[in-house]
Amino acid sequence: MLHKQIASTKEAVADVFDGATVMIGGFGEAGSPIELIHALIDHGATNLTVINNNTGSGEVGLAALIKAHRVSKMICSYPRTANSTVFPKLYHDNEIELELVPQGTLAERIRAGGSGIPAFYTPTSVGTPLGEGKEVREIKGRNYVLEYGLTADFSLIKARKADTHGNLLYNKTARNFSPLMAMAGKTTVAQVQHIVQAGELDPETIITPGIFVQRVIEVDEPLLESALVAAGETYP
Amino acid sequence: MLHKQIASTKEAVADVFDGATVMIGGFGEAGSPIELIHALIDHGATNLTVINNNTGSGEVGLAALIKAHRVSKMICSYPRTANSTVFPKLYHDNEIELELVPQGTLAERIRAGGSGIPAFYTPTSVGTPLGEGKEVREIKGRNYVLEYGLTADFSLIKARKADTHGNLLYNKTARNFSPLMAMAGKTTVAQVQHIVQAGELDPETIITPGIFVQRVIEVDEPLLESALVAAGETYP
Amino acid sequence: MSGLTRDEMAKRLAHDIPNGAYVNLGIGIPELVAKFVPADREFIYHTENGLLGMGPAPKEGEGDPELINAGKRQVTALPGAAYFHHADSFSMIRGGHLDLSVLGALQVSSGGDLANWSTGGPDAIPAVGGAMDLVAGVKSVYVITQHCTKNGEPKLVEACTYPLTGVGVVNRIYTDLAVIEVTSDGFQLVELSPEISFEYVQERTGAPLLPKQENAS
Amino acid sequence: MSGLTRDEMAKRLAHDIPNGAYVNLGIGIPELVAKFVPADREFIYHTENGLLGMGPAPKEGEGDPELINAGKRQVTALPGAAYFHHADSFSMIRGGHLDLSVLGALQVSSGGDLANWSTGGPDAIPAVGGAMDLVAGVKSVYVITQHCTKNGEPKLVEACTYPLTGVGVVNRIYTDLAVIEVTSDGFQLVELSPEISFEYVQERTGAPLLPKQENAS
Repeated sequence: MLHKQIASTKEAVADVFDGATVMIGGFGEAGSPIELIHALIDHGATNLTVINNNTGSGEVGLAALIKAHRVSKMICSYPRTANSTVFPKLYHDNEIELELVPQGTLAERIRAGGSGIPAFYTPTSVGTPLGEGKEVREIKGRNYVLEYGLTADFSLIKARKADTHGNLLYNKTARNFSPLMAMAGKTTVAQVQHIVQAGELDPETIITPGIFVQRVIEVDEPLLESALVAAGETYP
Repeated sequence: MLHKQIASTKEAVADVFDGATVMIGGFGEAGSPIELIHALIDHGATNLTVINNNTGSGEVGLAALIKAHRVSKMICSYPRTANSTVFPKLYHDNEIELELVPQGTLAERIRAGGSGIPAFYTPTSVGTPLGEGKEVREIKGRNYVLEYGLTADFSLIKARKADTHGNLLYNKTARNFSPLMAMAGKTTVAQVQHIVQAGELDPETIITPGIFVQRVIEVDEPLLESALVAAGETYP
Repeated sequence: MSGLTRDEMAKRLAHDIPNGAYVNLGIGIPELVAKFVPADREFIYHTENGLLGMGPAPKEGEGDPELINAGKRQVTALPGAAYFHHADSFSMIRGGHLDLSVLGALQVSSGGDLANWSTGGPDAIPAVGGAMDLVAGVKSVYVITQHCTKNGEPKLVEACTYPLTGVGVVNRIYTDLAVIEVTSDGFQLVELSPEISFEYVQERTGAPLLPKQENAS
Repeated sequence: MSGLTRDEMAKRLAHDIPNGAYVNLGIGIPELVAKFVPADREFIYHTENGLLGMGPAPKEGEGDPELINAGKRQVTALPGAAYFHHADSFSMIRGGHLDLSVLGALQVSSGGDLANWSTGGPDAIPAVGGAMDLVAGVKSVYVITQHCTKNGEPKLVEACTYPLTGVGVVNRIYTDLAVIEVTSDGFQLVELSPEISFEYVQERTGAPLLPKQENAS
C-alpha cells in the first residue's frame, strides 16, 4: 500500500520549485542521476541552489543544468574536473555563486542535516582560507571550526535497485553521497535500474532504508555521462 | 598478511589496563560480547569506565563485571532492565558512578568520537534535567545543547561474521551500537561466530569495514545471556 | 462511567494514523497500537534499536534473541524491513523522518511538556532510553495513557512536577476518557469516550479543558 | 646531478610504509606509490569516494565507470574490499583511522604547513576536494613532490605564500633530491638521493635544512 513508485521522470520532479535547494548525488559521473537531471531541465525550475561534489562535465547532466542558467549557486568541493567547461565560464562571468566546502565537511554537513544535528565542530580547514570567518573553538587543546548542517527541498539520486518500500542498494563507488542526500532531502527521488517487491531484498544489506526515500522511478538503462561527453552530446 | 585473528579471548583483552575506558556493544543481550566480557573479568583490569546502553542482567556478562567491582563509572541510557539487580545495588551504595545519556545522544556521541567530530549540537534533552549544565545555543530559532564525542581505549563487540581483514557483518538487531563503537575504539576487538578469508564477503554488504577492527576472535557458539540468567548462572 | 479499555484506547489512536506512516511505539500501552491497523492502511513500525518494518512477536520457538524491540522482547521483521545501527536509527528520529511517536506518560502539561521517564524520587534509578530523542525529533508525538494515576491524581496538569522528557512536544493525548489536543491555548477536547461527560473529564484534568470546537472533525 | 625519477621517488616512499598500513594516495605522483609495494608487505588503499581495498586499474574493457578512484579513474576492488558512503569514508579520514596520507604539494613550510589546492590566482577556479580533511585527520602525512617548481623556485619554504591546506600537518617530504623530515626545529635531512649533495639540496630549499642526524636510521 506504499505508493513510492512514480511512472515517469517528468512526474518525479514536477514539483521542484524556483529557488529550491536540490542535492544531486554522484561523484563525477558515478552515481549521477542523469535522467532525473534532464527531466529537471525540461521541467524548467530555476534559481536553484545545487549541492553536488562537482559541477558536471561536457554539456549533459549537471553541466547542462548549469549551462541552462537554472543554477544560481553551487555548493561543492571540486568544481574543476576533466571536461568541465560550463561552470568555469559562468563563474568567471559572475553568473553563478560558489560555496566551496572541503569534501569531508560537505559529506558531514549533509549527514548532519539529515540527522537533525544543526551544527558540529571539525578540525578540517582550521587556519586555511576555507576556515576564515567561521567560529573557531578550542576543545581539549585543539582548534575546530563550527560547520552547519545542510538540508534540501529535493534530493535526486541514483541507485542500483529499490524495493517498493523505497529501500535502496547502490553500485560500488556510485554510492558516495547518495545515502546522505537521501537523509537530508525533504523529498528524495531515486532513479534505479530495477524495482523489486518489498521482501525481495535482504534486510541486512539495505544501504538506504525506505524511510529516507519518497519516490522511486525505474530507469533500466541509464545514460553514461562520459559516453555522452565523448560523443559530443548536449542536452537538451 | 594482515594479522587480526587472535587465538583466544584471553589474549584479545590482555592489554586492557586499569582505568581504561571500554565500550561494550549490545542492546540488552542482543550483541553483547559475553565471552570477551568474561575474559575481561578473568583478566582483572579494574577502575574501568564502561559505555553500554544498559548495565547487564543477572550475574553474568556485563552485570558480572560490575558485580566484581571492576567498573567505577557507567555511561548508558537505560541502567534499569529486567533482571538488572547488580547495578542498582552498587548505585544505591554509591559504589558506582552513572552518567545518564539519552540513547540517541549516546549513539551520536560515539559516532562523533569515531569520526573525529569533537562536539555537536542536538535538540535532545533541551529543557530537561539531562540538559542542565550544558551549553545551550540557539540556531535558526531553536535551542540545542552541546554534546561531546566519546572515544574508548578498547571496544569489545560481537558480530556474526568477519573476514581476515576485519570486515564485519552482524545479526539483525544485534548490530545496534557495535558499528559505532568499532569506530570509536582505539583498539576494537570483535568476537564473531565465523571468520572467513578476505574476498569471501560481498564488499557491497560489509557493515563495519576492517579499518575499524584491530582484533577478531572466533567464538562459534556464543553463550546466551538470557539463558544463563534463567538458569541462575553466575560468573566467574 | 468506565471509559475505554487499554485496547480500545489503542484502537482509537490507530484510527488517527494515516496510511503509510512511519511510527515508533513506546513500551507499554503504546505497543498495543500495533494490534489495530485499520483496513486498507499500512504502517511501518520503527524500533530504535535498529529495525524498520518490525512485525509482531514470533511464533513459539521461532524467535531469535537477537531480533528484539526497544522493550527487549522478541519480534519479527516484515517484508521490506531493513536493519541499521543506532546512529542511523536516531538519525531517523532526530532528523524528523518518523511521522509519529506514541509514548506513555507520567504527566503532560497544558503546554505540551511531557514527563515520562522518572518520578525524580531519591531511590529511583534514572533511566531515559530513547524517549528524549523521540519527542525532540519525531514530527508528531501522541501520548496514550490512563487519564489519572492509580491514586486518582490527574496526569494532565498545568505544569509537570516530575522531571521533563521534553518541552512543548506533545500534540495529542489519548486516554480512557477522551482524546485531547494540545493547542497554543492549552488542552482542547477532540472527542469524549462513550458515556463520558465533559464535566467528568474536566474534574479529572489538572488544567482547564477547552470544549470541542464545533467545526472540528 | 639529476635526482630520482618520479617512479624512484614513489618507490622510496613506499619503502617507509609499514606492513598492514591503511593508506590514501592523492592524485598525481602519489598514485605511483601503489606500483611499489615491498615484498612481504600488504597495504590497504583507501579512496575517499568510498572504497577500502582499492586495486589497480582494470584490464581493457573490464572496468566499471561506477568503480573509480578520487581522481575519477577506473580502478578495481581487491579481495577483502568494502564499499561505503562518503560520511563513513571521511569518518575514517577525520577520525584518525588511516595510517598515511600521501599528497602532492605546491609548497611546504618548515613548520609543516601545506599548500596544495590553489595558487590563489584571480582566474583560478578554487577546488579543494578531500585534501583539507586528509591533512586534518590522517595519522601521518607524507608529501611527494619535485623539490622545485618547473621554474626552479623552491617548494620547501619558510612560509607558504599560496593558500593553505592545513597548518603544521606534514610529517615527511619525499622529493627527487632528498627525504626530509619536518621537525619542531624545521626541515631535517633524512636521506640524500644518490649523487646529490647536502649543499645542492640546501641551495634549492627556501628554508634552513638541518643535516642528517648521525644516529638516525
